[in-house]
Amino acid sequence: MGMLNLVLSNFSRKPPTRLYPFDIRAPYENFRGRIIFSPENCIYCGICQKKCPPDAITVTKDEKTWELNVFRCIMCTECVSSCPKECIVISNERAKTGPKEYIKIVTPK
Amino acid sequence: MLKTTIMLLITAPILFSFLFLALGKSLYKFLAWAFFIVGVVSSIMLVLDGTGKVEVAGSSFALFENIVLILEVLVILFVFYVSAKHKSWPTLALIAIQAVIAAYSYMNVAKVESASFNIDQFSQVMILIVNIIGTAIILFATGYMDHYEKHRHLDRQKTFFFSMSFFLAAMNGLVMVDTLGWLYLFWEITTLCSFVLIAYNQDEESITNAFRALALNLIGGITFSLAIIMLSVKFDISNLSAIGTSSTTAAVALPVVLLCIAGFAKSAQMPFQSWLLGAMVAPTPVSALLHSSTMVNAGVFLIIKLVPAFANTPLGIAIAVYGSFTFVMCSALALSQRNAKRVLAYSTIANLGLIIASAGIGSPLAVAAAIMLIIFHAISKCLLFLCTGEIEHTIGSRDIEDMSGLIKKAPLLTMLISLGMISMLLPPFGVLLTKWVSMEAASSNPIVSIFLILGSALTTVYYVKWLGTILSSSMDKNAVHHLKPETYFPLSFLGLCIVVTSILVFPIYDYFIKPQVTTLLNIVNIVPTVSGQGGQFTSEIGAFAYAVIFIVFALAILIYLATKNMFTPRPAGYYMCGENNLEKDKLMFRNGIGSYDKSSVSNIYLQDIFEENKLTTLGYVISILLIVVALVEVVVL
Amino acid sequence: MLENNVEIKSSSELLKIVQELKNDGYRYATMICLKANDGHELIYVLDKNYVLKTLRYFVKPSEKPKSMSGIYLCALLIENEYQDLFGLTFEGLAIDFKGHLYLTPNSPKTPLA
Amino acid sequence: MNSLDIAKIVLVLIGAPILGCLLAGIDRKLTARLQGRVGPPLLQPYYDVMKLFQKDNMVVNESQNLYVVMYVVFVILSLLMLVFDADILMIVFVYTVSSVALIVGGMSTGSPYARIGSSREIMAILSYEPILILYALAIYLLTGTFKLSALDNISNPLLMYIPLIFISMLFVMNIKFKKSPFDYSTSHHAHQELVKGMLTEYSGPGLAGIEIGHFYEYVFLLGLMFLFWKVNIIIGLFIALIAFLFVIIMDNITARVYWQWMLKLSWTVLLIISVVNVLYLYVAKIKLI
Amino acid sequence: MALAKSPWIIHVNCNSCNGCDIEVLACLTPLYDAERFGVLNIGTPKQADIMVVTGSINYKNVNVLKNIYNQIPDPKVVLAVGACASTGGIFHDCYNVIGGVDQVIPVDAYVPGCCPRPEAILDGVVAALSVLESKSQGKIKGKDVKLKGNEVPSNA
Amino acid sequence: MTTVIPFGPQHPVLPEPVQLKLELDNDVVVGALPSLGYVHRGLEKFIDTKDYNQTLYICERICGICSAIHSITYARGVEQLMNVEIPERAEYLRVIWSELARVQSHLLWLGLFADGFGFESLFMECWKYREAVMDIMEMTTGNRVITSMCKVGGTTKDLSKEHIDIILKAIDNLEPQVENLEKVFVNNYTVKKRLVGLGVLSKQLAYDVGAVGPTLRGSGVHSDIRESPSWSIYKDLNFKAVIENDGDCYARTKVRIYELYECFKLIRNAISKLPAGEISIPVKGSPAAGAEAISRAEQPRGEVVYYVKGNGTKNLERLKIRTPTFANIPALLQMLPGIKLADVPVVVLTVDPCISCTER
Ligand code: SF4
Ligand code: SF4
Ligand code: SF4
Ligand code: SF4
Ligand code: SF4
Ligand code: SF4
Ligand code: SF4
Ligand code: SF4
Repeated sequence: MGMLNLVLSNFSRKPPTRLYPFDIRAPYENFRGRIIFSPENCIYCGICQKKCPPDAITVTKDEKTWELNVFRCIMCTECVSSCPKECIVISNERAKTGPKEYIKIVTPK
Repeated sequence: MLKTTIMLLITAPILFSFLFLALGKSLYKFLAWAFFIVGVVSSIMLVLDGTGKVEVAGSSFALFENIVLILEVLVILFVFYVSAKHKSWPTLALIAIQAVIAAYSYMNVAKVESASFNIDQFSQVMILIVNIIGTAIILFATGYMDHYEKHRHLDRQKTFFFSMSFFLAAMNGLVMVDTLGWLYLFWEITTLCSFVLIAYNQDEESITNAFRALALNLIGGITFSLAIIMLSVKFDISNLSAIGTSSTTAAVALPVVLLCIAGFAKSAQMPFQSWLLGAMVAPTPVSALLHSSTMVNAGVFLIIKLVPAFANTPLGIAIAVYGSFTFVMCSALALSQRNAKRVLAYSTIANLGLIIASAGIGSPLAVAAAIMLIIFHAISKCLLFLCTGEIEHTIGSRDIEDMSGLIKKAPLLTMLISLGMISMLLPPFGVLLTKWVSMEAASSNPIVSIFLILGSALTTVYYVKWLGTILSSSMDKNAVHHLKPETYFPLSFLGLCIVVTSILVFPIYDYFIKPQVTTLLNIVNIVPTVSGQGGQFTSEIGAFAYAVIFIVFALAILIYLATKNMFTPRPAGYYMCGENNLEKDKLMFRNGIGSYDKSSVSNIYLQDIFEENKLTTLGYVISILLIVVALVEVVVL
Repeated sequence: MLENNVEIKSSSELLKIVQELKNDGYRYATMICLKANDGHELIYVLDKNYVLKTLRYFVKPSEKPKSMSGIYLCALLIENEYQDLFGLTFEGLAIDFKGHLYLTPNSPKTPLA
Repeated sequence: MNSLDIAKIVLVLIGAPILGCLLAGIDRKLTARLQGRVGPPLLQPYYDVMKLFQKDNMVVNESQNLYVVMYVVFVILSLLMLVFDADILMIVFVYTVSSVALIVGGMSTGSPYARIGSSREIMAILSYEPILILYALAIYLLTGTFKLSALDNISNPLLMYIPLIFISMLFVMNIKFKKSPFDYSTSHHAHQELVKGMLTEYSGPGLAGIEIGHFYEYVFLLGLMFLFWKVNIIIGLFIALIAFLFVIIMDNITARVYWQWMLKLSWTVLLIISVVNVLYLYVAKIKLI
Repeated sequence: MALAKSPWIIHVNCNSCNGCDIEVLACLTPLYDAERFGVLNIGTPKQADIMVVTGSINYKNVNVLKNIYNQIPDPKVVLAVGACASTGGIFHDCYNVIGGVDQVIPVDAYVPGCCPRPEAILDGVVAALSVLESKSQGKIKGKDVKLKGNEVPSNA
Repeated sequence: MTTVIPFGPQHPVLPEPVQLKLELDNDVVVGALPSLGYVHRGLEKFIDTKDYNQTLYICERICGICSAIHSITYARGVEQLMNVEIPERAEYLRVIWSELARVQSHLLWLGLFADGFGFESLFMECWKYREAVMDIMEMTTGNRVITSMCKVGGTTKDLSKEHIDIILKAIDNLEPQVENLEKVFVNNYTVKKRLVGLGVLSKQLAYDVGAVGPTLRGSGVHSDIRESPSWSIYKDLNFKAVIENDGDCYARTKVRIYELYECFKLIRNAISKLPAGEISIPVKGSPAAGAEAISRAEQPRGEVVYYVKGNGTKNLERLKIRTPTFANIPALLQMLPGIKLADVPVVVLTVDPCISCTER
């Protein structure tokens, strides 16, 4: 009656359930949550675009735009490690869930 | 008055049978309508005439006695002739024995001076069943047979309608006559008519089956005639009604058992069941006739009439066990069948077993249940058979699996057959009511109760399976639906009968059954303590609230109709795991090689557990054992 | 370079060798299809005790290679796959999906060819 | 029919689904706890039903909801008959109507999964109906009548005389609650080879009706268990509770088995022990009245 | 209100690599226990409210997706889980991939990530619930999606 | 009339879209035709546009469950092409992660399998334990399922001291829990009723139809790529393949359960022997034209075969992946006929079909 023991001990213990929206765990330090881009040093070289496996980044050198399709990014951090200017970092905060409009476009003039 | 009606009931069908012979096919429709009306009117007349005995004596008796003698000889000669012609040695041997017995009884048995007809409530009930349901079947047949013959390139409708009508005449005689000698004649005529009808197709299978039916019924005939000889030689009894009232109940036990065996054979009980299954080769109206109103009912009729001779004796218990055994065995056999007619056939045998079991129990409640079951079973089973026949003409198959989705193609027919099935297994309809009564009545006997309980669960299974299949909304076979008044009138009429008799169950009980049970069991004062107030059917040990259930049924339909439009139904396709084919067929799905397959589902038949041959053998062994036990019991005690 | 490489010239020889290897206790691991000189190169990979044996066979442009599914039933999936992806036609397939193992009529045709 | 009766009817009509809903909620909550989860709120079954009424009434077949109505109405009727101490044999038959309605309803949709589920449910009838009727027979043997009103006049609980039937009835509960190991025709969580089995094609209000029918059915089934100790209401309720817990715990400690296996179990073990129990009553001639 | 308290989901796996699937399933298991919100994985579209799609669509599963979408009774919402379902993800330019789910059916909420954590999926379900509620109030019906759509292969 | 039903692609018991057209006669399967392609994306064509580094991310996403081992096998193939020797520490790290992945994969499978025979609470139990491994994965690599911890030339992540302590502690916790599960899977009456003698695959048949992994080992064939000479490290770690002889679903279940203990042993041994040093070496240049390599590894579901061919550029000439499920499908088709409908999910799940890798 192995299973009987298991279910009864489950019943007697507090459930291990993480009460997510009410009780949010701190993310692990290493967790690859989302890409953060700081445009200051970016030279629009396009390396990140070239390296990005799912083609989530679009860089135009002439218009100086850098665009990330958050919903296509797979958090592989190839761009982070390849950027010569270290403009891209990965944060352990989760990317937001929601409507598709949530695509990040940064166009400094 | 009574006498005229009796004569009318016997002669009118004979007249019609000759009219069928004489007139052309085109007139059959009108003849059948006329016959139906005559049947209804004359049977109601009999009911209105009341009960009583009618003596036939003097010169008219002599005349009739001679006719009977001639007919008996003719019957024997006819059987000799056909057996010799088809080289059927078993029937030849049996008829030879029969002839010897007949000769013996002609020479040695004292002649009676008169004959009598005994019209009691039971006879009235039987007359109603035979003449209303029987003629309805003939009416249905006029719409059915043309199509049937066209498919098989036959042209034997004259024989067919002649035998069907003659059958009714013999059956009418059988249920009214009290003199055993005449009863025997009618008995043999029904055997003969059924033989002719089963052999209708004239192919090898139907002829073999017809001879099997003949042989098994001849065995019954032999035990019947032996019983007559014994009764008249030893006890000087020549009337059916005299057996029960005989002061020497225990002494007459042996002839009673012999008569019961004759009844078992006629009712196709367990060791004899194969003839009824074989009879399925005949056109459906024949099956309907044999199963509901005539042939098999003759057997149980005889046994119920004999109730006084074995009620509350060990023999009665033996008969009850035997009947309930047949009930459970044939219900189990029906489970593995997918041929609709075979399912119905097993169901008939099972229900007759239930009737016999109830008769065997012999308590007032049980006997009442037995008679009621004859009524309700006849109506429902007739409807089921006729509908099956009509379905066969609509979709070209009698396989239950092929009937899947019938509701889409033939809604009226499906509704009628569903009514028939529901009436066989669900409250508040008559059959279930009587099943309830017999279960409560049987509760004093553990073996019988357990058999009944198991059998009733099995019954539910095979009917629900079928019911679900026809009501499912996927059509697999092409259906050709043709609405003919002479087919649909009898069907609807029978459906109406089911509902009306079930609603009027208490008046029926009060008028026909209560007095009958009183006379049969000879208990003038202690009438069965069943009452029927407030829409309840109350016995001393339980209550069946049929009225409430009818109301709730109606309520359910009303609620459905009322709420139907509250939530607008939005039709959608089946869930096919996402691989629907929307263009062609809703049940199609795309398969691995890019084409489409049709999904289909067959029911569970448990062929491995309830294997027909295995169970049949088992049934043979046990049922023969039970009969032997009954015989030994009688001889020893 | 792959070890235990055997070049096969004719398809009948191929079947014979594969049958021999099967009798010898080799397991069918996989088959690789490459485009080569207008035709295709098939590399049969067989395994016994963790050691691979590879058979190379060149399929000429219009040739219909013989299916191995008669010898190794499991070859049928990979052969069907190459029917889909390279447009090859294998003769004698145990179950022939006719180019619809992965692809449907509206999807791209022979994408790897 | 006096005013008390009418009050009783109203109480049953309104009270039973509330009770059944709570039972269903407890079932879900308890199951979750046994699985080491927090589980839904207690009123989750109520939310589910309310939700279903707001959904579209998607049907594959115009008449499929007729069977739902039949099912619900006849479950209510059998519950009412139980409350009014009617004939137990009759109650079993009326209850059969409701089961048949659900089965035919499943088949009527024509979906292959529903039809297979219904076929399996028919086999379930074959396994539990004899036991229910034997239970009725045992009550008759003990009280001399099939009318449940007789149970008010007895002094000893039924359970003392028919313990074997009680055991069989526990398994019948398991079958009727459609819980593992007997959840092969349909179940609440559709993780099986038949999608949602019998109920695959039901949606929205139709499914809500079935859920409400289940609420009544829960009460009815536990009512049958209550009869085992009707002489003392507290113990009777306790017995019913035990049965309910038994079903839930069984659900969580067993894998689903085949219907063939269930048929074997019920026709060999359960039926035989019930028959033995009944035969014992015959032989010992125990009469409580 | 009742709608938001009893979201029954049907999980449709299109071209998923299983990463997202596992995480959707993980949401139902003890540590995340989506049933706390009344979520049931109901298995048949006929009884579902939320369609959770993982993976991108290809030429074979596109009709499956549409059929299932059409068989969910209104009100219904679609939740695209993972990069693949949202945009095609890393596979967006594979020859047999049409793209994200929104190429063929209307999507109401997206969950980014490859693969998203169970928490993110729970967020997605919550986001879907408010859409569900507003659809129910506004009696917004989903359109029946035609099976023959505009998904034509690139090199056909 | 037989029963014909579609089983899938969208079916609650199948985690992945695949269809079997089942033909049943009296509840017994008489024919099964698979329908594939619902997850076919066309990954092998991807190398035309992506370089060999990016291809690794695609290989990881062939399947989320043995993602780790896919990337390792791919990396080993490319390293072979380019004659790269990776640091020893990276070898050990790869073993630790791949065995952790195997633990979560087997627990996942045990749960899904339990669900397949209708044992919901057991499913919950397995997945509850699995979360411990998922947390380790997330903590050490930054993602729960698709870890991206491997690259051509070594690993991208390292294990710190604390990480190692946590892993050891988690394994010490997990071991008794797996023993609990073992008791249920091996002894529970109803579970045995469902599994013993079901879907028997004889030793010869299993070998002939090319089955791999637990399916093959459950039939008594001694075959586990971790024992092969190409994986010398496993020999150092004292690895032993788990074999069961009965060839039925019960045996395949036992293989997976006992492999869990083997994984724990391997992880402990690897951690104890973990050498210090670099975790990767930089890889320069491109694979030579015409260079070919076959790389194999034992995934939770069995042997995976990678074939890589270079063409002198950063892009590969040809990438061919024979995944374990692909090899197990013929075995599955052999097992289906003759079983009951209710057993179809059980038998299908015992080969643990990973359709997404089968079709790529
Ligand atoms: S690689 Fe860095 S610098 Fe270059 S475009 Fe990308 S972000 Fe800008
Ligand atoms: S950063 Fe690289 S790509 Fe951009 S301009 Fe400089 S050298 Fe060129
Ligand atoms: S980063 Fe390299 S590949 Fe990209 S544009 Fe600059 S030089 Fe070319
Ligand atoms: S993390 Fe990977 S996928 Fe995301 S943007 Fe950077 S390179 Fe592209
Ligand atoms: S750190 Fe990165 S983002 Fe910041 S300036 Fe340097 S390159 Fe740009
Ligand atoms: S988003 Fe990532 S994890 Fe999810 S299915 Fe796509 S590739 Fe797999
Ligand atoms: S074997 Fe299965 S789990 Fe592993 S990569 Fe392939 S598909 Fe994924
Ligand atoms: S079978 Fe394959 S795709 Fe499915 S869950 Fe298992 S590993 Fe993943």
